[in-house]
Amino acid sequence: MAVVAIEKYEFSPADSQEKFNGNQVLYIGWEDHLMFCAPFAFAFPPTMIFKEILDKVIPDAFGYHPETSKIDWSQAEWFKSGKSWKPDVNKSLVENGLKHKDVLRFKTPGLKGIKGSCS
Amino acid sequence: MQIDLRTVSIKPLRYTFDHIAKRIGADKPASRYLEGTMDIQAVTNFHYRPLWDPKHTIFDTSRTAIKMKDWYALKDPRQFYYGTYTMARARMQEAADSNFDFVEDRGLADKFPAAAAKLALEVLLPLRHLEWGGNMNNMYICAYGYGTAITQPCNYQAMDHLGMAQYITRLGLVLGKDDSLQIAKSAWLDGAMWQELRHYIEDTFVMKDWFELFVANNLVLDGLLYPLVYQHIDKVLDDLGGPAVSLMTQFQSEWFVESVKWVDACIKVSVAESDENKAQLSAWAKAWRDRAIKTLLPLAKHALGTDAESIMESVVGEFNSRAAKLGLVL
Amino acid sequence: MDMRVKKKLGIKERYTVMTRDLGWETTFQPMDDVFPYDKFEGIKIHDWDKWEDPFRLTMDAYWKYQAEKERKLYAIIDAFNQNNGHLGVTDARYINTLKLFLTGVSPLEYMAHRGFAHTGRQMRGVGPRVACQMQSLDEIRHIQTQIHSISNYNKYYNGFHDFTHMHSRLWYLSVPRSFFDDAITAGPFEYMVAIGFAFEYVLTNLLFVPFVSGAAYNGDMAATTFGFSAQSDEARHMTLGLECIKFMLEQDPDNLPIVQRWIDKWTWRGIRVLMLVGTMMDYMLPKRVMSWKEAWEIYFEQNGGALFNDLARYGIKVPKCAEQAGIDKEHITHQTWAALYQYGAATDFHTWIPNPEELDWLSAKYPNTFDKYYRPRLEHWAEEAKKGNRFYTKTLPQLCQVCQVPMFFTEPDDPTKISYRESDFKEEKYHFCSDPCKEIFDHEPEKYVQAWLPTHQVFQGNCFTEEADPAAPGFDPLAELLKYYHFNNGRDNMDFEGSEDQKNFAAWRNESVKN
Amino acid sequence: MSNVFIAFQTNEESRCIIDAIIQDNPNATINEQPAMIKIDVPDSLTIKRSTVEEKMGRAFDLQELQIHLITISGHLDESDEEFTLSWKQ
Repeated sequence: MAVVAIEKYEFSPADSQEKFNGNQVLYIGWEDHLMFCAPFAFAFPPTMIFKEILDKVIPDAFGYHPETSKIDWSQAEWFKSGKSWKPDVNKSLVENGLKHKDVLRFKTPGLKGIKGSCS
Repeated sequence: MQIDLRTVSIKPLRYTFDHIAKRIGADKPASRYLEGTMDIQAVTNFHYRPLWDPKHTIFDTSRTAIKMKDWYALKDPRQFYYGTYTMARARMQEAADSNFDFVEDRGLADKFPAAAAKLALEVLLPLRHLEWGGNMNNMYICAYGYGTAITQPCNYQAMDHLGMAQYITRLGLVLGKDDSLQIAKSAWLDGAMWQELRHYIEDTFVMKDWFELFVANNLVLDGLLYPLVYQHIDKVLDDLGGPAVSLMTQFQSEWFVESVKWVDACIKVSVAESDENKAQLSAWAKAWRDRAIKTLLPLAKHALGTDAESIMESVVGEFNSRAAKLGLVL
Repeated sequence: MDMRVKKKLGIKERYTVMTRDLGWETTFQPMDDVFPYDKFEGIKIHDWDKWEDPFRLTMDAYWKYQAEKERKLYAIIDAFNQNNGHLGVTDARYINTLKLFLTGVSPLEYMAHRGFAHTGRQMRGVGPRVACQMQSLDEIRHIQTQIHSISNYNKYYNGFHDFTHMHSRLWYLSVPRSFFDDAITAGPFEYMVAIGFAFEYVLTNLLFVPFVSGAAYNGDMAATTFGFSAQSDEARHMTLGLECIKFMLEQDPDNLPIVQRWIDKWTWRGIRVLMLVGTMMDYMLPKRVMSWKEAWEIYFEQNGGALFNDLARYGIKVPKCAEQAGIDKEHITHQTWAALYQYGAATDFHTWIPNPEELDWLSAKYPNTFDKYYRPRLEHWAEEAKKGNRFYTKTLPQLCQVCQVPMFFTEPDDPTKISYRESDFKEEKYHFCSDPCKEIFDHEPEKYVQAWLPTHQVFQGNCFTEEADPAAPGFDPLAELLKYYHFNNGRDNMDFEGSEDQKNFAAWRNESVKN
Repeated sequence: MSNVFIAFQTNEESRCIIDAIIQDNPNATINEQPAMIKIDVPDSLTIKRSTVEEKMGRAFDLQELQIHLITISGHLDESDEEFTLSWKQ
């Protein structure tokens, strides 16, 4: 459907990629760990190697959780826009096909949050 | 346990909100007028453009040609916020109410000479529609103007015009017959005496620049019409039939004296802001004044007869000197 | 002298000559130019005279009664301030509800004032125009009485000091802000449905009645008085909103689908904003009157149910989102408080973990959800805080493109899964917290692509002061963001425990009970 | 059948108004909350000027209700003599 306005009503999106100073936005959520209330948002250089997310970004952003140190990345399952997805950790975001404002979720089998409550 | 909190003397951490302190200094409490007015309109980070006006943001300085470094310079000398406004009007309303009661209880309307009553009804009743026009225009400024300092009193001004339209209506019900209001409405729509005035006000209804509207309605039209009607024509009616009508229009007379203070303050400050403002405001005031004089003349002639021209001249003279004091060049 | 035998007019006739009889059909300018905005939305009005005036107040009566209300209100505010009434509230945590109110709700009253000025100028019928104008006037009353009541709190407590600045900038305040920006930028009829009906009629009781009753329960007479006093105007506003709906539906059957869509949209938009109020009720009032869930059941399910039963004769259905809201009522306040708690370094009020008694109250009020899903994380945080490891998230959250709430809502059928929705529009991806928000976007994408989403604005570099230099070594984005917000870092924000507010309140109150 | 309701701030004048409501609406349910009173009535509720005047011992204009009202639910019909809230049909 299109908006009903009194005259032409068209504006460029407020958040198109060129406005992010060379970065692209990526959202990352950790399944079954709702202690982090919502998926986090990041602005990354498109050339950033995916592994950096595992090595630095996630430990930093999710580090408060007692289970963060128990993550076994070889077991982790990834989802992009809800569909099963596999990163090549040695390639860049772009090479992994990640686009501006993509959303990733990861699931860490065996880890079920505080007292198993998915917190 | 009853705690006697009064006995505690504690030093406040701050006297007022930061945006007020920025204007008046942080070392003293601020008035309720200032706290309830200054900077309370959003100025940035608007989310969406209006579907009804995509060329502007929600509040947009470009809706007028007038430019101000600080729109909150247009303060209201009456310091009206809602509480002081309604209390001021409630006092006037009480006086008006007892005037109407007085007129009705003493049967003054019935004693009013027929010729004078006829003139009063002819001259005053169609003005209830003009008041309604003043209401619409001030709502327009309130909606699309910039900064609460000016938009807030325009809401009050609009409601005042509605109130006065209702007082005139009430006068019609007291002084007239069942069909008086209808006759007056027909005159407003078709009577020769009123068409220029109606044309004037209808043209202001489609005006886009809200500050020009302020000039055309609040400064010029009110500035000429109220003295003409509520001083000069009122005097004629008083001479013809005694004070009954004056009692029922006292609200308008008092209101005009008060509202002039506010209108003048707004014009004066915006004229003083820059030469561009001064030139623009002067041009608007001159053009609308010239037109308003013409539109009011038939009304003046009808009510004042041979004195009309000289009285109009004095009304315009007073208006011109008022305008000059505000820095307008007409 | 002829004897004038005049009939005495009843209230309805009298009101007619005092209002709609004032208007006229313009001839020097076409009516469509005088009222340029009331047709483009597609609402068909054949006869404006069919409008039924709700409350018939002429201006003289309005001035009289409103002035009387104002005199009473300001007398109470003055007395409350002179007596240091703020020290009589249950405990200093209560004051944080007022911070949320002043920065989140009061500026919406202002927007309502301007919005009704707009419809009060643009509706072609005189009847609705006068009613809108009066509401515009009432709404400036509301923001001012709120500022004036809360002004004294600002003198003694942190977080209030720059509320208008914060309202346009703070991350979580873009939720209420975008709600009203959305309404006022809609056409005049949609605005009437959004604010006049969905908010004022369907939802306003959820804002004022439980909250203000809560203020009374917690000893805040100033807030109680402005709240109830404002609410007395609300009764008039509610009748306006309801009349507007009936009028549109009676004018033309083609209006029904448009009105229904607006009711669906705005009920949902309103519910998303009200989660802040629900959170105040469940978490921030030291003494609680009722839970959000109970308030929802009374004021939405029962009263709203009666309303929608009544509107069924026009073909109006209960908004689709009501079903999801009925599930969400068990969750949203816990989810919201958890979010505010972890982003507590960037809120202008204090946050805390409820004490054990309060946790038990929540368990009792939310037997299906609280212990199972929410208590574990709160208790974990409390333990960590005791160890000096209070939880503050520094990473920004993903936001819903429409309601702008961080994406913390869960799937209606699974409270352990975040609800993710997305749409593509002109090569861009957009994310939503729920089906209703996605539907709202899909219907008017051109509008919502403009949204000023705080997270993205920070990334774009638009939320720093002019002096900030993101390229400088050691640039601390959070600290710079707080400067942009005009925070007194460490005083306005962070945990209640250890805050200046807590210490001052305790010291002042202690002083007041000693000789 | 649905309830209509009305709520008032608790004070001396509203006490009289509430007495009048109870007298004229036998099905009314009273619900007291901090600083307010809510009255629910099935289908329809009427406030009669004459009854309020009797309770107050003075002349009363129904528009004075404005001062004490907190909220209402139902369609409103207002005349000089009666203030009625109802769900139609």
